[in-house]
Amino acid sequence: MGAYFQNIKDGFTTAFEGMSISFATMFVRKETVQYPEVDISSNATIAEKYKGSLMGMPENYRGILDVDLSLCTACQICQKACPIDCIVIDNIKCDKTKLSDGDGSPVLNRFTQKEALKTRTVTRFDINAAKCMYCGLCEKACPTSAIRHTNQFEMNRESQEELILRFVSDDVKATAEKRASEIEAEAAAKKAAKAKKAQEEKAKEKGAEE
Amino acid sequence: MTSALKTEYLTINMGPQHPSTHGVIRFILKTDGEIIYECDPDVGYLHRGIEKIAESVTWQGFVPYTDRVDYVCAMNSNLSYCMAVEKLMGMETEIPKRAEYIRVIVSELNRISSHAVAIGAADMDMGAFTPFVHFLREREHINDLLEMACGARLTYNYICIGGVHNDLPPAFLSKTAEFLDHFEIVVEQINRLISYNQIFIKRFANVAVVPPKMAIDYNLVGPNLRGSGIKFDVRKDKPYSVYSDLDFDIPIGSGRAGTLGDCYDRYMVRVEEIRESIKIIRQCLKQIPAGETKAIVKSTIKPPKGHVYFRTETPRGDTGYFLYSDGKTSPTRLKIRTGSFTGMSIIPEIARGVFIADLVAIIGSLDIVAPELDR
Amino acid sequence: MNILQIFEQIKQNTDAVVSFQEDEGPTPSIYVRSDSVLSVMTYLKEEEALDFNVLMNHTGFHETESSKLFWHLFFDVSQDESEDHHHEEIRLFWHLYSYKVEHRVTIESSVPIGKAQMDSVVSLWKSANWLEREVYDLLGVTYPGHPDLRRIMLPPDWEGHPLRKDYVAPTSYHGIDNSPSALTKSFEPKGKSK
Amino acid sequence: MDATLISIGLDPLTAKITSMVIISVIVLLAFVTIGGILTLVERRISGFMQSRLGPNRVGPQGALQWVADGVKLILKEDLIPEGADRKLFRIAPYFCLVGIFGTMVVFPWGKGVIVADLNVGLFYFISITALVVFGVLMAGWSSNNKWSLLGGMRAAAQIVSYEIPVGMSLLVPILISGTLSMGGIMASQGWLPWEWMVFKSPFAVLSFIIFFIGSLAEANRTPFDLPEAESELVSGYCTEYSGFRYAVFFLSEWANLFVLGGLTTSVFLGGGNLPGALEGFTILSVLVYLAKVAVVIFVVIWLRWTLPRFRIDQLMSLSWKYLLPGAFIAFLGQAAYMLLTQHTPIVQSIIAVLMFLVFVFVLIRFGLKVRVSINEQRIPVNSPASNVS
Amino acid sequence: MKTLYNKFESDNIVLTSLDHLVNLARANSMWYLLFSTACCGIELMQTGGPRGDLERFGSAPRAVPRTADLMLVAGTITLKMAERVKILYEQMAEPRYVISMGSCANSGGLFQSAYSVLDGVDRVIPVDIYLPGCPPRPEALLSALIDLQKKVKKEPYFRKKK
Repeated sequence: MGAYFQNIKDGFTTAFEGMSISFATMFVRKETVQYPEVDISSNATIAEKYKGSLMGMPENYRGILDVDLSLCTACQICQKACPIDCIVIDNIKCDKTKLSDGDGSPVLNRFTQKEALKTRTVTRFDINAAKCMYCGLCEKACPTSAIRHTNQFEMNRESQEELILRFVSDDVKATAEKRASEIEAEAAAKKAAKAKKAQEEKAKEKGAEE
Repeated sequence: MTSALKTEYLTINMGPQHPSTHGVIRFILKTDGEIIYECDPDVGYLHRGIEKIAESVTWQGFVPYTDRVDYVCAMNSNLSYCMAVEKLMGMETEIPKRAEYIRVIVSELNRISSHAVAIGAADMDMGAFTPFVHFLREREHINDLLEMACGARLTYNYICIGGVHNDLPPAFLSKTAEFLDHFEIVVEQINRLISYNQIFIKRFANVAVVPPKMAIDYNLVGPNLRGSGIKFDVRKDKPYSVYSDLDFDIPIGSGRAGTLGDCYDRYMVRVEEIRESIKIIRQCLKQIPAGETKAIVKSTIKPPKGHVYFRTETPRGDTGYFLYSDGKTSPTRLKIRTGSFTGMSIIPEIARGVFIADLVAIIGSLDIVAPELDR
Repeated sequence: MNILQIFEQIKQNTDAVVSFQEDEGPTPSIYVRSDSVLSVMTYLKEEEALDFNVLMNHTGFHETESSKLFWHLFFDVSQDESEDHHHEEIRLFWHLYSYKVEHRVTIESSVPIGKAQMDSVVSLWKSANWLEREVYDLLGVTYPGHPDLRRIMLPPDWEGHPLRKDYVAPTSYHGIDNSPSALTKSFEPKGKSK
Repeated sequence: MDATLISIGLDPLTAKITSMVIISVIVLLAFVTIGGILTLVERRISGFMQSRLGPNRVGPQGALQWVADGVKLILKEDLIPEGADRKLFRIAPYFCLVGIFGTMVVFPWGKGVIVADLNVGLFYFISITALVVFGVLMAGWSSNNKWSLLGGMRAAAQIVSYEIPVGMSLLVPILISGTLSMGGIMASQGWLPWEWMVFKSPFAVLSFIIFFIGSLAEANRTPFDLPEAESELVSGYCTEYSGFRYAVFFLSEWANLFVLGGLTTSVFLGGGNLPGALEGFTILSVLVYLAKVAVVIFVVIWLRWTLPRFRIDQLMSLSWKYLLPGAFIAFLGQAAYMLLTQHTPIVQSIIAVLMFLVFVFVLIRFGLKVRVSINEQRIPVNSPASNVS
Repeated sequence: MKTLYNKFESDNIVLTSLDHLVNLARANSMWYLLFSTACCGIELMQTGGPRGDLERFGSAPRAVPRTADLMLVAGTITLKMAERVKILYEQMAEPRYVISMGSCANSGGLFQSAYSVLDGVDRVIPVDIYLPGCPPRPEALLSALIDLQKKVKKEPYFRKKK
């Protein structure tokens, strides 16, 4: 008989306890970040508005990828580092230039600390954002940190093709190819000139021997 | 009483899309009205062939896949894979001390958020939606902390072979300490709201009792095993990383509100493990040394020929990684033996003669996560 | 007790043909001939001093390198009808642990791919039930003693066993076309064969 | 109402009919809007209880959310599963609707504001809500879906087995007030809290508790919402319904909540009684009445978002082993109590005040518990001091 | 109200304003089907939680395809699950929408090369919005819901689809 009344007493006291907690939750500040109005990418606004209890997005958030082609030496290390082949890079020869970022100081290779040398230029740099898993391995492998994760996450599209990020526009590609063909022409001309000079010397030597 | 009336069993399809099967698991139930006569789980709806993919992916390229094997505690599965590879390469002693401590802090934080989801989902199946949302609110803080450390909320890819990718930001340690003080009180409050509630205890006690012998026979692991009273925890019995110089104790089931090994014991073991994890993190925050966070590892990792089977304690029991390497850049064979797989194999045995509502309680107490089951 | 003592014990008490493999990385394993696996396992479980009461893990994989094949060492290959790829094998591993004595052992065996059959250990450990169903599903090794051997991961009407090295993924299933789209093809690097 | 119409020059018969039509249209609209508003109120309160905001995008602070839900549900395609029993499938929701909207006849809106004050008001009330069982069973059986069949069975078992304790516990107020008509019961209570039926005697308190728990089960509210248990039976008897028919089930569930609140206040909490001086103002009495109904509805919603769900066998044992004996004790106790104290009204009022004080004591203890939990949740996380990053 | 759906030819002022009114109601009460297979399911629950509250937009979780009008495909769709996804989609009542959440639903994601994974859910059901991310942030899911609401508000309901 005791268990019968014990059941009733427990039932009421524990329910009473639970209800007091859910009633109390109504009077504590809500933790909802009203997304479209509140800009969550900046840590300051969130920290100030929610008195530090919530944090906005950190700087190293792994969002949509972005490539700074001025820093890219087309070394295709990121293409190899990506476990699921989301990145495709085509590159052609171009004239040797030393990389320098905005304020002129030379860009160093992060791992070997030597100056980054650009010998090839990129004609196609596509990232398949529909397949990418945002793991950050490409960003960690890139020697000149040309490829980075931004804080950007709003990129809803209506079809899968639109989710492909293409970083090399057609006219840039055209000028690059034109430049490449010029370089080949010069190289061919130089080689021909060298070959002709070598022939002349051989002819001179043969002449000298007779 | 043998009734002359010929009755037939109702075969119900607790289908792949069901609010209380966590993820996509299907149960083909033969029920007599409400009581289940026979339950046959049909798994594989989330079988993504990770082990076949592993054969064509490099050793360090596989780390993001381990996040998706158990996405509720991605950090712990990262840790167990990376330590298995380090054991295979024989470089366990070269990992810097600071990296070991960061690994423990981050995976214990992830254990708290994984147990929070496990407990919350068990409450939600019993019909109490509010505790689950309270746990989600607290989990949001942990997501903030881990996002601050490695930049992602759920699939971290933070622990790599040889240590961790980057060091913890300076504010991380003080914010974690602050969070733990707050979380310790709020967890007690949520427990008062639901775990000690009489209706909840009546729904969980004396349901699906797993005696210790059956638990060992079915190789239950983690909280499911400890719920049946067996005091075995890989962190304590086979200490790896820095767990040997941390002191914490192992909560085991003791038949609080019913017999030993019932659903309520498994549930309460998880509740107490959260308190243990808080204790562990606090010690780590005090003892963390300065220094490097990554051992010098060549860019292309080629472990020596051989095989290894290494276990670490993830929230769902000891996840074991079997790696067979032929000295090439990608593993020849990689097998992940997880806690949910064995937890699920016991359900046909304990779900006989139980109500449908109790099957939901069993799934909640065994803390089954679909991708860990199907890989 | 460590694995060498266990190996000695097995050698004395059972007439199974066993050999000790220790050149393969950190964890040495005991190779057991495929037809005496059940006797070794029952010995390991029943023996008081060893008392391996839990089967942690059971896996296998398709071995093609001829240097690693062991099956033909114990059975003379000639009397077998000469299948073309019988020189390939499926190597099987069992990892046992004991909660009381707190020691573990790795047992290894292998079966030819043509006649992939291994006797089941479900009678000793119930956890082997699903582990063996998974090895059957993904590798095609049949277990005669198993209570209900059917596919666990893949749908029942799936052909082929994916974890075999010579497996080709189907391009459609029940009318749902799953062949790689032009978009995926454009992202495949030239050198890498998929 | 019909007096004014006669004055406009209609003959008495048509005046009677038109007045009935006008009144019924007004009350029907009132029920539908209140049913709709309650869906929004429930979502907002459940949001606040889970420390998040409920719907606040449609209209000011989400006021028109229920209009959006209603319009959308009406415009959805209503499918009938091909294996279903078509006629039963179509009729089922309307049985539920009739079962609940039928109570409007005797539903008091304040002192004297009632459609028809039948002298068997309470008896009619209890019997018409039994129609809901038919609707639920029909829906469960006819939609040819195993889940809804189980949901239907559970609902039938639950509502039938809770009808008896609810009926028995209502005998105590009938004993005290001596009449069955809603107006009469309301008249027998005063406007002061200790004059309410609830605090009349300890047995009245017991019968109120049993009545409240029983009517929760009848309205399928947590912790008794087994028929449409989301996590077990997918969504119980209304699994196969979509579009307008689902809106009817949806509406009847929340209107049932309003009816439950109304019945509790008028029978137990002295709905609509005003102090002597303000007797005349009917609008004020309606407001007081609706305020009490709002409090009761808040408690019901609050219970839903705190307590887990019963299992079907615990549900049955609760009704037969706990509520029914309790109802018998309350009934016999109240009869004996009235026999003993019929000549000494002073003792009766002392006991009533005593009961009220017990209630106030419980309320104060509750307030302390709430204060403790508020302080617990308020401890700041990552206080600005540690925000150096 | 299947009879009135996409039935009228003309674009007069009455129909367009009626369409706008009805679409406003439909957009603001988008009930989503509880259909989470993998990691994106956890982010879906997190969005339903307090911080990025999905309920603010009037969308409540529904366990049954019948009463749901938005299918949020959150997680990897394996070939074994693909038929069920098609059946679930057909069970939903008519004006229904699909948001493909996460890389696995968009294109098979990191499991595209697996033998048992469907390369994108658009091979089985028509998809309205592709949401990149693995898993996408709760706020990204909210931005997808807002885009879907904009799309629904521009749709003809009574007028015939062009």
